[in-house]
Amino acid sequence: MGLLNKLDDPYDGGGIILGKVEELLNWGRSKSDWYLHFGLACCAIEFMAMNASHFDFMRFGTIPRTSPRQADFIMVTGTVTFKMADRIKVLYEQMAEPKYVISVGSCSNCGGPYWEHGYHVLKGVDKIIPVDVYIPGCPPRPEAFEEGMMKLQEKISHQAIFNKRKRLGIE
Amino acid sequence: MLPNEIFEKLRSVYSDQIIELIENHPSDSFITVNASALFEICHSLRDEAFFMFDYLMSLTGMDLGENLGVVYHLYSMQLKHKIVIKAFVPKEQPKVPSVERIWRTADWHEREAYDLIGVNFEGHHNLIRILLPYDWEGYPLRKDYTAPEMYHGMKVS
Amino acid sequence: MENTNFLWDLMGKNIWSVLLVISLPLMFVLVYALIAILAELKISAWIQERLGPMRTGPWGILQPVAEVVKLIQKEDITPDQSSKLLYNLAPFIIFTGAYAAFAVIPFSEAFVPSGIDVGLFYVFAIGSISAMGIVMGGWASNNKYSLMGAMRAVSQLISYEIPAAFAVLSVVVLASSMNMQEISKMQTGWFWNWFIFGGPGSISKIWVIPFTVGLTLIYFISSLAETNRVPFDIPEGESELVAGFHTEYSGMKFAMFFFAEYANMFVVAAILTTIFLGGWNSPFGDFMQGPWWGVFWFIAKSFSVVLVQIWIRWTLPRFRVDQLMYVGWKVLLPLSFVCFIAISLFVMLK
Amino acid sequence: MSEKKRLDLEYSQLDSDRMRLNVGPQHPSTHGVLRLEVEIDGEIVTEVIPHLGYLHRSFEKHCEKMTYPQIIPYIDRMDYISAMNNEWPYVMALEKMLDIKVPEKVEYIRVIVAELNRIANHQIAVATFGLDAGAFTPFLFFFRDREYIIWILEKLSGARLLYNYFRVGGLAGDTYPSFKEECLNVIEKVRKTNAEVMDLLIYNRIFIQRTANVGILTPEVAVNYACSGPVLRGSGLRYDLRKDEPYSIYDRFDFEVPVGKGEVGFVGDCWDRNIVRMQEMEQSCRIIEQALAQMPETGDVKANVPKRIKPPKGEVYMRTENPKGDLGFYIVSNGTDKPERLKARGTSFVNLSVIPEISKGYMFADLILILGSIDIVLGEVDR
Repeated sequence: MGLLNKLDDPYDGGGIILGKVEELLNWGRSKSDWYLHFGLACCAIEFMAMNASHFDFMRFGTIPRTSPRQADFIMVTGTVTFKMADRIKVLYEQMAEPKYVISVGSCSNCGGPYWEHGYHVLKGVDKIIPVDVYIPGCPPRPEAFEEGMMKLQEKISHQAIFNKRKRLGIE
Repeated sequence: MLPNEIFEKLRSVYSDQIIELIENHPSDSFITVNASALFEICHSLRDEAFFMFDYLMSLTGMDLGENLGVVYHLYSMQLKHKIVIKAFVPKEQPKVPSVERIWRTADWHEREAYDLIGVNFEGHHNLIRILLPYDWEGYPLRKDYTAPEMYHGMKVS
Repeated sequence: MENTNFLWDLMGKNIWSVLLVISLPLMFVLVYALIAILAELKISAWIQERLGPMRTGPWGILQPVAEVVKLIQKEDITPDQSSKLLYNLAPFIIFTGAYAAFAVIPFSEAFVPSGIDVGLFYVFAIGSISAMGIVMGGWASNNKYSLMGAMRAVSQLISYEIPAAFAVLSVVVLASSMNMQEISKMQTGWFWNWFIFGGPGSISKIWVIPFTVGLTLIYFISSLAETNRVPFDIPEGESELVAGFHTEYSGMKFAMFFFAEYANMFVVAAILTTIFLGGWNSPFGDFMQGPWWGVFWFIAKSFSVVLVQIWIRWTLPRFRVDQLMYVGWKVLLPLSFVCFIAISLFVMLK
Repeated sequence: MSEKKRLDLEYSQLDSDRMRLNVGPQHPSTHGVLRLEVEIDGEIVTEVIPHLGYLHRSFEKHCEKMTYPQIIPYIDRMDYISAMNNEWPYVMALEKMLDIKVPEKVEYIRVIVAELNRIANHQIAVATFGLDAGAFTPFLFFFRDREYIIWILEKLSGARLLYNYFRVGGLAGDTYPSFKEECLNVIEKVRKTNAEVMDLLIYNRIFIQRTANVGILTPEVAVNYACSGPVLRGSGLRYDLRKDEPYSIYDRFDFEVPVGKGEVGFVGDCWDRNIVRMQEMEQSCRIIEQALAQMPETGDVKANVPKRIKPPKGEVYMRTENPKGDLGFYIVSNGTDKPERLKARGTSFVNLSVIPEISKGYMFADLILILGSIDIVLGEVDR
């Protein structure tokens, strides 16, 4: 009885077997994140420092990819201008699902110091693509990058793959 | 050479095209010239042996309300002296001769001044916007500029 | 042909044993590729005073597994403007080319999937298939970077095949056999019997040692070019051509390129091991010699060569395309030719 | 007859040899968001058209809306790799307008932090240049050492990258007790890594082959394009504002101005521009050592400055030697606390304009290296 109940349990990721499979798949996606570094401005330099020996971003299992097709998440580091906005959209659409977005720095979060008089600055990259994790700072410290990366991994590892409708309460 | 010497020398050649020399310490001294003769003046500033201004440090466009101004900061690599040249043109017809053929570096500077202020450089081989998108409207650094509401479906401000 | 495979003795020749023989190298390739990817990540980190992946399993050793799990889940994009058939076929062809070469590689004295007599010839023939796959993938992607990468890759593969072939040919002349198992068997004994040191024979072989050592280096350099590794990684040079011929590939198709690259690295290392470094033979005479130890020695030697390839990758800058051709045609080719003639003369006069 | 003629016409129109390649704005080696429209004939570059403005952040508009001290953070964000050096000409221009004499100690600290920042900038420049050539490891060596410099500047200013440390008439804060020892420590590390990189990268045969005789910039062209900094000095012209018009206290130090000598190729190639940067790091180390020795122990770090900075009506063009070249600020004051017009002469903006001139006829792979050797920062190009 107990086992059967568990297999049908809508709140346990669809039972033992599916739950474990889901866990494995999420584990794979969260631990192996290849990123497209969309370096735009100051934050990109800090991100380069983040990649270097002292902080070593690759500890999290990330590998830089230069082609959006092979990337799992896009790291928007810096000010997004109107001239650039269309390109970000295109690159985001070129990425293969499942894809995530990390918005780094005040500028790409909300326009940052350029929010008031920046006639050519897009006030937040979330106006054109959906953002998963925001990393605040101008520019963020490497520790903030680490925190943001861990937040993304956390988010991925709790994603629902099976029985999405049930878990979201849609019958 | 000091600014007043340069001014005198220029005056002796281009008598009525050189308008005035303004010296006001601690500000930089500058020479105002007629925009129509700018190309010739710049040419001799570069080529005459006592000027030798071979290095255009900066080219600035300015909005002065009624007029638009163009400011040239010149430096001589050999003689180690500098001078500031200014020219003013009315806002309705902002036509300034291009000095791109004299100093190649002026190419992008002039495109920038055209892009942000709207100075029309005559004789420039490719006077198009450089920083803003090609389909942008208006000249943002003019004092009376108001940013558009939307650009390509994105809210500007 | 006889006694090349312990599975024939064990199970007889039937469909199951054949399938088993085929699948053994496949399993090996998959496991090896995972280890090589991890080694690449860890060695690069070690050279650069970093840690490398640390959070996937203990010391990050499960990192390649996570990557495979992820790549399986990725969306498989076929660009709209691409030539669909060729685009989808290319990764399979490249992987097949890399994998088919394993058919003649002698892992041990008791196991070689197929001990055909023209083994070395077969390896070179089948290795050229990957060039076709690359140009298919690059052209069909309908991306300028891919196209440029493919063109560069193919010109590079063709150019460097020739010095490599001369190096191999010299060994064939010395050994008077093209069977890789035969060549391995010839080098039994102490390490001075290896072909890098002139092969088995009397003391007069001392004249040939400089040439065989040179050929080993020539073959190694050519093999770097054939596998598109630094300093010859111009087909996928990240700073110029975004990702070269596989710019448009995603998901599992990209993974196949990835696996094929590492499989190719192993194939060239295995050939180098077999023809120059004594194959599955122990370096110390009868010490640790035998069918099972053979597997160990073979993999250990090949993997060391792979490690050297990785080491070089993280140390050197990249060549330019014309310099690459210069090295191939004007340096390596004449040198290999000289070595080949010298060795042929030696064999004639012996 | 007519048939043949038509065919001829078609073949002549079928000029399919050349390909237009779009490098950027998102490309691994455009150092940001530069877009180059490249026409290539096989592998040979026949035309390069740079398209800028992908990071145009309306700097000059902001300057007109902000008060003078508020502008300093925006200036940091222009050339974000060498922020300390950026602030300097701006505060110097204002000091000249307001006729402020800065205390002795401030000058010394300014020199030290600017030179430290110069080292950090050149480290990034050489590192990314190596990255463009395909050598990844020197990149990390440099970044490892850059971190020590960053730590010193962070202890001084509180920020890792965009410092906002210079103020009109002084600095945001004094040094801390172990400042001297840490600086000397860093210099030692910088020298050690430089020696290592000289072996690993600069005198590597492959690297020399890639960079020698590539992207040759003659002095005449360089001056006509108003290039400056290592780009100009790489062409053999000894032009350094620290020597030519010694601002601040640079006349007190003994240092040399390295120029390209064409050691492995023609004067003014990529290798020369790069070696100038390597040698400048050493000179910066020397300046820091001298400045540390001469620096007064005690003293004010702020001159007497009015609370509200209102320069008199007038205008000033002030330039200093930025790591990338001479950076100039043209400030027009109308007597209020906001400038009437502030134009920044972006060093990278001017240096970049020479790209179409010097990259024609080289290979596509060379174009990437030429771009890397010019060392641009897009924040300064687009502003």
